[in-house]
Amino acid sequence: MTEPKLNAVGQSIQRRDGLGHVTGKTIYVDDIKFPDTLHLKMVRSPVPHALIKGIDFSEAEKVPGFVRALTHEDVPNNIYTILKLIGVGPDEEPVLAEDRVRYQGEQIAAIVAESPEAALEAAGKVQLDLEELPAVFDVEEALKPGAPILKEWGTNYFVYEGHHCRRVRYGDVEQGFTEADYIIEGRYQTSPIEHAPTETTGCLVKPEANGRYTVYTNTQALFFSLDNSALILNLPFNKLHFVGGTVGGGFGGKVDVIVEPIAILAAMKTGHPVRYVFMRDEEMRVSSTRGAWRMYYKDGVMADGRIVARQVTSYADAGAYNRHTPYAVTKHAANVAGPYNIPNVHIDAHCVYTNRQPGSAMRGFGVTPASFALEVQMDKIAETIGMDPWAIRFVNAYRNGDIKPHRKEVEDATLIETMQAAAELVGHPLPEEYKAMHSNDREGGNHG
Amino acid sequence: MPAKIVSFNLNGRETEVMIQPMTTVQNLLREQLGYTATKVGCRQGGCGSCTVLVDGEPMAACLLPVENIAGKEVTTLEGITPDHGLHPLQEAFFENFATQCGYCTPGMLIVSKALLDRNPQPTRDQIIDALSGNVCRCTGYEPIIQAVQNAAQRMNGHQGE
Amino acid sequence: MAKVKGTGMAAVNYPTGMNLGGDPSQALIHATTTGTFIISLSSTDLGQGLKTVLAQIGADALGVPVDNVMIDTADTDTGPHCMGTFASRATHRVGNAIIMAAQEARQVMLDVAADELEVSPEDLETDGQGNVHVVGVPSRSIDLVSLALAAHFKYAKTISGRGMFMKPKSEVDPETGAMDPDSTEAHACTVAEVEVDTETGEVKVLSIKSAYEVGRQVNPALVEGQITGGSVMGMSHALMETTAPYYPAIDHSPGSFSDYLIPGPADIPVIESVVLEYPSSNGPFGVKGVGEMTANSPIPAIVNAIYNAVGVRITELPVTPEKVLRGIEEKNGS
Amino acid sequence: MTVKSYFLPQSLDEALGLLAEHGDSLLLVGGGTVALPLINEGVSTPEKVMALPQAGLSYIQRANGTVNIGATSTLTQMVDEAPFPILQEAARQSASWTIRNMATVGGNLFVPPPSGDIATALLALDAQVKLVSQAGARLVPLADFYSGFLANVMRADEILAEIQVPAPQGKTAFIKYGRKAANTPAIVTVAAHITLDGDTVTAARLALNAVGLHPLRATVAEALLTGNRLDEATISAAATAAAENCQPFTDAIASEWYRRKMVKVFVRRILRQIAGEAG
Repeated sequence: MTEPKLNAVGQSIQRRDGLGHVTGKTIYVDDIKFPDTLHLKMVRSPVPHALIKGIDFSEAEKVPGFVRALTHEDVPNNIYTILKLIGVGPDEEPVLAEDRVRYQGEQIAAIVAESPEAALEAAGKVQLDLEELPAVFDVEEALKPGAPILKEWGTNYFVYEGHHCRRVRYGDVEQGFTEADYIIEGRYQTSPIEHAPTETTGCLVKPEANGRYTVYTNTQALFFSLDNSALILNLPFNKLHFVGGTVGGGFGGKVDVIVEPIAILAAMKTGHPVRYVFMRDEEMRVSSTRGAWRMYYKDGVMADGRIVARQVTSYADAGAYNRHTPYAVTKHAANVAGPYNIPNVHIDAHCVYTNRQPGSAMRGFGVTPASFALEVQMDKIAETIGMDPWAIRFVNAYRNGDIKPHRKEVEDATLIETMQAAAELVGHPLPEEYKAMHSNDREGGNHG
Repeated sequence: MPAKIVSFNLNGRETEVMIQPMTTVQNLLREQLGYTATKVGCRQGGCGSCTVLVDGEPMAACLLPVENIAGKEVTTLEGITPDHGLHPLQEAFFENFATQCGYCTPGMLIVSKALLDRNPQPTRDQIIDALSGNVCRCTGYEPIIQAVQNAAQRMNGHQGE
Repeated sequence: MAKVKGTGMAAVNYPTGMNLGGDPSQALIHATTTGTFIISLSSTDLGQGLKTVLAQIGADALGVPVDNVMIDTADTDTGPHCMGTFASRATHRVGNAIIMAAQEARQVMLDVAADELEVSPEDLETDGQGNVHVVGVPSRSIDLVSLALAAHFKYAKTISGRGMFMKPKSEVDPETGAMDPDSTEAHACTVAEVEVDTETGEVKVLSIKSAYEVGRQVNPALVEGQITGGSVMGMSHALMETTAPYYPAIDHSPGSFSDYLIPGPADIPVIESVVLEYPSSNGPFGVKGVGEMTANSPIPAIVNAIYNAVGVRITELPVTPEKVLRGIEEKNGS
Repeated sequence: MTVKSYFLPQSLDEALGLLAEHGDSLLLVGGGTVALPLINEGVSTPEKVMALPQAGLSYIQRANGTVNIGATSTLTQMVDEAPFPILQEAARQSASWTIRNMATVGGNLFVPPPSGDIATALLALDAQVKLVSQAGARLVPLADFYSGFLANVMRADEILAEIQVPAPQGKTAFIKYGRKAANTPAIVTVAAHITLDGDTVTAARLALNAVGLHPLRATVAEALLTGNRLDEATISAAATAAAENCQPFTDAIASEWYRRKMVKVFVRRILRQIAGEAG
C-alpha cells in the first residue's frame, strides 16, 4: 500500500460552514425553537460577600407567567465538578449559593417562567436578606493574616500537593544570582478580561418522550459538559444527550458548564423545554473572565546578556472559585520562564481566591500573562545591560536538546528562525552571528 | 393582554402579525416568524448582530418596536439571499474568509448592503464608518472590510480580485 | 501636540495541548455505499474552522477528494468522545485520531479494490480524485462509489476505521515541577509600531507584523484568519480591555459593548505576517497549532513599542492613555 | 412583558393629548435607543411608553437665518441635512450608523454624560429648545435647560418639540475624544464657536461634555477669551480655566483626574485649530 499524497492539506479551501454563515442559515443554539419552552433567569447576589439569611419569593410568584423557583435545595448534588474529571480538586463551588455568596453576581436562585420577560421581572422581585461580610479583592491582601477567608479549608490559596503554590525548581537560583553581573527585577499586572463572544453562553434543554434530555448547547466541550451535568444532577449519564458543535465564538468562555446543569434541572422539574441564555450584561459581569495575574520577576544576568537565574513569583486572581484556574496556574508555571535556556529557575505560582467574579479559561490559558510579563522584562533586561532587544533574545533563545525548567527536553524549537523571519519581514538588520543561528544546535552565537 | 395587529412588508411579502405592545422586531422575527438570520448579540444596540433594513436604512432590530414598522419594508438577510446562488456581498464574504464563527456575519452583510445600495464605490473609510456599529470578535475586521471592497468591485462589473 | 513613533518586538512560544488530566479524542470513519466517508466526532468548531481542517486531514489520510468527506459533529449519541476545543488541541488531537481511523478504513478500501482489480493491495494507490488504481497503471482503476457498493453488496465489508489519540496523563512532581504537560511548541515573533500622543497618552497602533511557526498549515487562509483576528485581540488586551477598570477594585465594571472596550473596524492597524512551517513530529501531517497564541505576542510588542516611543515602561494592563500620561509626567518630573 | 401600552402618536397634538391623559405614568422616548436596552434587560419596567418618531417632528428647516430642527429628526438626518458642519460632525460622532438611523436629536439631549454629545454643539451655537404643552409653547435657551444629572426644567405636561439654532457668526469646531476611534462614549467632548474681529475674540462659546452632570458651557473660559487676542497665552488661560471649572467623573473608560487633564488639552487644541484657521 502506498501512502496518500497531500492534496487537501496545505490548501486554502473554503470553509465548510461558510455558506451557512453568509446566508444566515447556520443554526446556533438560540435559533432552535420548541413550543411550550420556559425561560430561566437568575437571582444574583448584589454584593461581593455576604451570608444569606433568607430568600422571599412571594412577590416574584405573583408575576404573571411565573412557573417556579429553584434553590440549592433542589439541586441533587449542589457542587460544581468542573475539574473533578481530570483529577484536580477539591470541588468547592455551589451550583446555587447555599448560606453564603462570595462574589457580586453569584447565582442564588433560578426563576423559571413562560417568557424571558416574566422570568426577568420575577427575578427582580425576589427579596434577599443578606448580611454583608468584609470582602477582599487583591491577591496579596488575600494572603495576609486577617483577610476574610473564602474557603472551607481555611486559606485563600489552592493547595498543590501540600504546597501553597505550584513550584518549579531547576538548578540553584541563589547561586545564579551570586554569579550574575546584574540583578533585574520587575512587577507585572494584567487585568481580568471578558471573552466577549458575539453569541452569549446558553443552552436549551428538551425533555424527550423516552425519559432522556436533549441539551442543545454552545459548550466548547460536549462530553465534559454532559459528564459534569450528570454528576451534579445525580442522573445516569445515558439520560443526557448533548448536541452542539456550532459556536458563535468561544475563546475559552464556554467551557465552564454553568448554564447546562441548572437548565436541565428546570426541565426535569417542569417537564417543559427550558432555555437559559446569558444576557450581555451577565456575560460581561458574571461569566468567567481571563483572570488577572500579578507576576514578580527577578533575573540574574551576565554582562554578555546570558540570563543565569530567573525567579518568578506569580499570583493568579481566581476570583471566588476554582473553575479552571488551578489548572491554568500549572500551565503558567511550565511557561513563565519563557522560551529561553536558563540554567537556574525558581517559580512559585499561586492560585488565590478573592471576592471577584471567577476567572477561568481563555485563549492563552495562563500563558498570555506570562508572555506579556516576560517579554517586557526581556526588554528591561536589554536596556539595563545596554544590549539590543533582539540580541538579548537570540543570546538566550532555547534550542532543541535544551532542558526547560520543568525538565522537559525541547524538541520543536523554532524561536530563532521565527525571530529571523520577523526581522526580515520588517526590514530590521540583524548581525551575521544571529542570522547564522539555528535551533538544531548551538553553533553560532553559542553561549554554552 | 392587549395584542395589536401590525401590517408591514417583510422581504417582499405583505405580512400581518399580532403582537404584544412594544414587542421588538428582533423578537417578532425570531420567536414568532422563525427568521433566525437576525441574531441576538446584546439587546443593547451595541453589537449590530440584529441589524435589519427598514425602508433601506439599517436599524437595530433589538431596539425597534414592531409598531414602528407598520406600513414599512423590512429586509433581513433571508430577503437578500437569492433563491439560487448568492448575493455578490455574500460571495465576497464567503470567498474572502470574512467569517469565522459567523455570528456577526448577518449584521455585517445587512449594513454592507445598505452602504453599497447608496454608495456603490465606497472608500475604505466609508466602509469602516458604515461597519462601526458592528462587533466582530474573531476576524479583526480586515477580511470583512476587504470583502465589502471586493463586493463593490463585483457589483460594478469588475471581476473579484 | 507631539506625536512620537516607536517600535517594539516580542518573541513567544506556545504549547499545544494540556495533558495533565489526560487529553484524549476519538474519531470514527465509515463509508456509505455512496462513496462518501463520514467522520463522526463530538468536537466543536468555535469559528476557527475545525470542521474544514479536519475534512482536509481526513481526505488526505484516506486518499479521497475532500468533497467526499463529511464531518459529522457534534452529538454525544453519535460522535465518540472528545475532550473539547481548547488548549490549541483540537486540530492536533482530533486530526491524529482521524488519521488513525483513516488508515484502518483505507486498508479495507484497498483490500476491496484489490479483490475487484485482482491485484495485491500493496500495488494500489489512490489518486485523490475519487479513484483507486494500480500503481503506474491509471487505467486499471475503480471509483469510490463502485468500490463502496462492492464492499457492501459483494464482499460484506464495512469500509470503516477507529481512531484514538491520547497523550497519557503527566503527573506533576510537586517538589520540582517536573512535568510533560504538552505535545509540541509553536512560535511567534511580533514587531509592533505605535504612535503615542505625548499630551494625552493616547496610543495608536500603526502596524503589527509577525512571523509565525506553526508546524504544517492545514489551511493557510484559516491560519491567516487566526493571525489577523488574534493580532487585533492582542492589541485590544494591551490597550483596552478590562472587566475591572480600577483593578483590584470591582467598581465601574462594564456591562455592555459601550463601556467594555474592544476595537471596532476604525481601530485596527496594518497587519502583516509570514508563516514558517517546521512540521512537528507528533501532529497530524506535522501540525502544531495556532488557535490561542496569536493574541499573545502583540501585547508585549505594543508595550515595548510604547517604551521605545516615549520612555515609559507600562507594567500594568491595559495600557490606558491615563497610565501612559502619568508615566510621561513622572518621567518629566511634572 | 411589562409594557402594557405603547403609544405611537402621529401628531404633536395627539402626543400632547396622551401626555395630558396619562401624565407621569408615561415614559417618553424618541428613537428608543436608550430606553429599549434598559427595558430589554429588565432595568426599566415601564407600563406605558409613548414614542415620538412619527409625531411629525422630523424636519430640518431654515428660516430667517435660524435652523429649526424637529425634535425627532434622526441623527442621520442631522448628518445629511444640517446646514452647519459642527452639527453634522456632532451627530456623526454620537453613534454608529445603525443607531444614528434610529436615535433622535431631541432624544440625544436627554442622554446623560458621557454620551449625548449633540448638546455640546448646540450649546456652542446658542440653541434654544421649544417646549410645548397643551397650554402653549415656550422657548428655553439650551444653556438654561439642564438642572442636574438626568434633570431639566421641563414640566410634566411638556414635550420638547423643536430645537432652534441660530446660524453661527464665527468659526466653529467640534472634537470628541474617546478610547476608540468611533462609536464610543466620550472621555471629553469639546465644541467651540468663536467670533473674531481680526485676531481679537468678540464672542466666545465653549461647551463641554462628559465632564459634568450634563453638557455644559465653559463660561469662565469664555469670559477669558472674550475681548482678548486669540494667542497662545489666551488659549492657555482659557484651557486652564475650563479644566478648573468643570466636574469630571470617574467611569469605566476614564478617571476624574484624566478627564480634567483632557479638558485642558482639548480646549487648547480646539482653540488652536480655530486660531490656525483664522490666521
